[in-house]
Amino acid sequence: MIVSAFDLVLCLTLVWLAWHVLVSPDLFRAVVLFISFGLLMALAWVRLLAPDVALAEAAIGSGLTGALFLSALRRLTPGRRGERRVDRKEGGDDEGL
Amino acid sequence: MIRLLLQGDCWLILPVILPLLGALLSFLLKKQPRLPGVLGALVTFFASAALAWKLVSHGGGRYYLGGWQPPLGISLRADGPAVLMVLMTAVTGLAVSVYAGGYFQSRINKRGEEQRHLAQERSFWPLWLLLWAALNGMFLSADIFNMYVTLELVALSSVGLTALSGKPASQVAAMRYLLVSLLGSLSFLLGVAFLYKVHGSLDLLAIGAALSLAPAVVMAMVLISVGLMLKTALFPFHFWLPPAHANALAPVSAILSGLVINGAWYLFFRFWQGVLPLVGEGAATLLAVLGGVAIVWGAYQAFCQQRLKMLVAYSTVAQIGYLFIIFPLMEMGPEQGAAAVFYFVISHSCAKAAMFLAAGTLFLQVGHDRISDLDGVRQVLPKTTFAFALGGLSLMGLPPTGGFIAKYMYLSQAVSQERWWLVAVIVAGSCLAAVYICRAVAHILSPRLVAVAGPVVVAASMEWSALALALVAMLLGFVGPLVLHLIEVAG
Amino acid sequence: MIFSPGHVYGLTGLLLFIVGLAGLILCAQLLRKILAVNIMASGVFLFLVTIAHGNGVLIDPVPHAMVLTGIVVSVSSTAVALALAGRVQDMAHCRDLLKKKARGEG
Amino acid sequence: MRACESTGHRCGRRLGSLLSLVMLAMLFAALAWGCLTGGAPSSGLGQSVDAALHDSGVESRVTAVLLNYRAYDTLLECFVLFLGVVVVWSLRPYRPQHPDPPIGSILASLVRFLIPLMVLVGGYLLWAGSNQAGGAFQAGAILGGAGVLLLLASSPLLHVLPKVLLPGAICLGPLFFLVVAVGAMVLGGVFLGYRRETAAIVIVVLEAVAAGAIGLSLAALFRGSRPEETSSAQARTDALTQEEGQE
Repeated sequence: MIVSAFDLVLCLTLVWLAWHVLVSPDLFRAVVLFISFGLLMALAWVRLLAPDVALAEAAIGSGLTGALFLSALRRLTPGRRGERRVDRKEGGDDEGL
Repeated sequence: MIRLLLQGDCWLILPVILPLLGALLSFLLKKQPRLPGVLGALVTFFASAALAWKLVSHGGGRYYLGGWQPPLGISLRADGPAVLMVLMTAVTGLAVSVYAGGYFQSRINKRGEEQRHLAQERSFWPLWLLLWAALNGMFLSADIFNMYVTLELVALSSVGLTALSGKPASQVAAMRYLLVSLLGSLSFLLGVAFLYKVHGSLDLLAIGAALSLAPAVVMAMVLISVGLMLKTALFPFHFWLPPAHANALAPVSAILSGLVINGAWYLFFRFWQGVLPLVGEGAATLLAVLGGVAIVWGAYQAFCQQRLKMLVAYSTVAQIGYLFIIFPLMEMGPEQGAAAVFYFVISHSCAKAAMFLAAGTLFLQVGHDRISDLDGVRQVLPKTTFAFALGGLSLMGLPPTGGFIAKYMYLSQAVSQERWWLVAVIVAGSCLAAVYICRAVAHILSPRLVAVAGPVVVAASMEWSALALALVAMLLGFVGPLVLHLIEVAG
Repeated sequence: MIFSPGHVYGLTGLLLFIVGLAGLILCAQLLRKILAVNIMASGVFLFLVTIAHGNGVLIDPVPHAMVLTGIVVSVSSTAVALALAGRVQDMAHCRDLLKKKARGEG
Repeated sequence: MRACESTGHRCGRRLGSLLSLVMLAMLFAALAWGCLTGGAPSSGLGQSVDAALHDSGVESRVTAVLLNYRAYDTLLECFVLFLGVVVVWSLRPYRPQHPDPPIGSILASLVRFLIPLMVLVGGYLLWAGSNQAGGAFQAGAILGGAGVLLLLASSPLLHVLPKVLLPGAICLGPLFFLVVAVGAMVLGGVFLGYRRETAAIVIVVLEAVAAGAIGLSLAALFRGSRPEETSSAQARTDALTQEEGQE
């Protein structure tokens, strides 16, 4: 089996999406990009002949994790539903590593 | 059934499934979680003791889960070090469980917020028993992917336990702990993937037998080592430990410092045991240097702390160093090195858990843990202060404690191999430990009577369990041959 | 050496691991750190599945099972992380309110 | 002065991130070196899985690995999900959560249509798992998705279900798995060792229960806090106030 252009494009898109999940200023957009990242990941697994994993990824990795992130986003941003949170004064969050 | 229990190998699996069962029951009986919790702890203790007895009388063995031989199936392995860790977890865990019963009862009795303390206890028992099961599973496992699953179980339950106190500082610490743990687990898993790619097996013994220094194996070892060092909190990665351990509830602090740290280190040791003859001097020396820096830096930080629990937490950072300076010594004498380090691990586990339990009792009685304001507390809580001081003696490595035996073995190894810088580090670390422990003990035992002399609010079981654990740490100074005999049982 | 799809996807998995690691270290927001951990996990899983793919002749199901287990573990830890992040943020919010109240009264 | 400091700080920070990016690039190079060099990778366990497939009781290779050869991992993984629920329930919210605004009638009827479909798909995946792609995990995920939809639509169906049974239902999956494993040990002598004749039926039942447990746990994880406790969240804000006061 030889590398097809499709595989290359898919891999590049995956990396591009991952990068933009991390750098896009809008958190809501980041989460949406993450969900599409998960769906493309499922496609990659179909290409690698792993349909079981692809199904699980599409349902759990992308669907449920995405739903978790969206609901967390809504909970973390006080205010109206669907309001977008832009990366502004988030200095207080600098608690991680 | 009886025949099965007497003859079969099911002893190996019991320390894992009994706490799991206890966790489910204590989760279900939410009105009375303490009863199944303590009962589960007791049963697990006896199962672990039975496993140790079985090991000594019948020798080690492997247990093939589901009857599938590796590489297809998962196997458990019982040998000296693994069972010793299970036994250590059982002793410390039983004391902590008894303590926790009294601790939550005292808190529920003490203040008006019964609901909050009840809810804390309701979550504590399932989390703690799950953690116990995961630790036992980790010690006994011989399958590297299974180790990853148990690592995740340990990580999630310890994060849940850390966050249980509800104090703002503990929440932030738990978040950081979770992120570090996840990073460590993923690094470990990538290492597992590399090993599987090369060896086509997940059985640690099979991998260890066929190990080479191919590039993929080197990367796997680096990833696994870094992941486990993150979880063990070796020096450059220790930043998450003090806030997480110091701000948790008292029994949780004891569990985290006395048991969880040892779990990640144990896996590290198992992986390095196999590769050590291959990697040569450099890598082992690097580990020892990190360990040495941890000893000195942790002791210095402990000396600077104003709060008792922070002091004990930084002393854990320092003691972790001793777990890593053993690796260069193990090249010349693997058996003696392993004996020394495991002796150190068990005595540290008992002593440190006793100290954290005692510090928690003081906190609950006095309402704070500022060292300078703890003068004269020994009049109120004599048993607890004695337990704290006894644990301190073991950390310093003074005779007749278990810490003394361990450090003596370290030193005799280092001297016979003429590694003078290690001798210097060990001696310096012990002196520094003496300084920071004396600083705390001087206040606790001071004859002045400025501390609160209010009514004793802590349960008797809290005082006695801490004291019992400290006495075990001391007793380890007398039963050396017994423990060494257990360590030497082969798998 | 011939580049097979396995190599391409394997390298992509490793690259995703690194990108996620970079996000975990460099991003400030908690939510984004958790996203970064998920990306790292996806990278590791992709790498595992490429191992199973091997040369594309006989698929090895063991890594597939490992990835399935890993996906469930990672969704569990993501849920815990998000709940904890919510608590941390709520606390910061409450503290701000308290500070404001104290300032208003004092 | 402050401006100067902050510029210096920003420069330092940029330098730091640049440095870490360089380190990460080096790490990637090392990983790629480990991945690409080192000769032929091992052939893995594909052949031994196939050789033992007859004894495992199922036709699907992945299902055989998950629920027979490496069932211990799957057992522990059920406990990971259970543990996730315990931890999430132990983290009670400080602030009352905003109640979901009522959803439109179109969405409500869509949900009413989708739920049976998802349950059906879940059941199909479970059944298909014995010989093709699918199985307990996928079915559980679909069931979990159905639960999430119910929660999102704040469906009246949720109020019908007794909340007292929820902890029991969440325990059921891991407990059943444990009972099966121990039962196999008592009957046959080996933990998780289903005997050849019974393996097929045991695995089917295990899969069904595991799918239900996974679905329920995932929905509970999405729900967040313990159901009966969200109402008293306001009291907890006061508790926080007290805690802050003590420190």
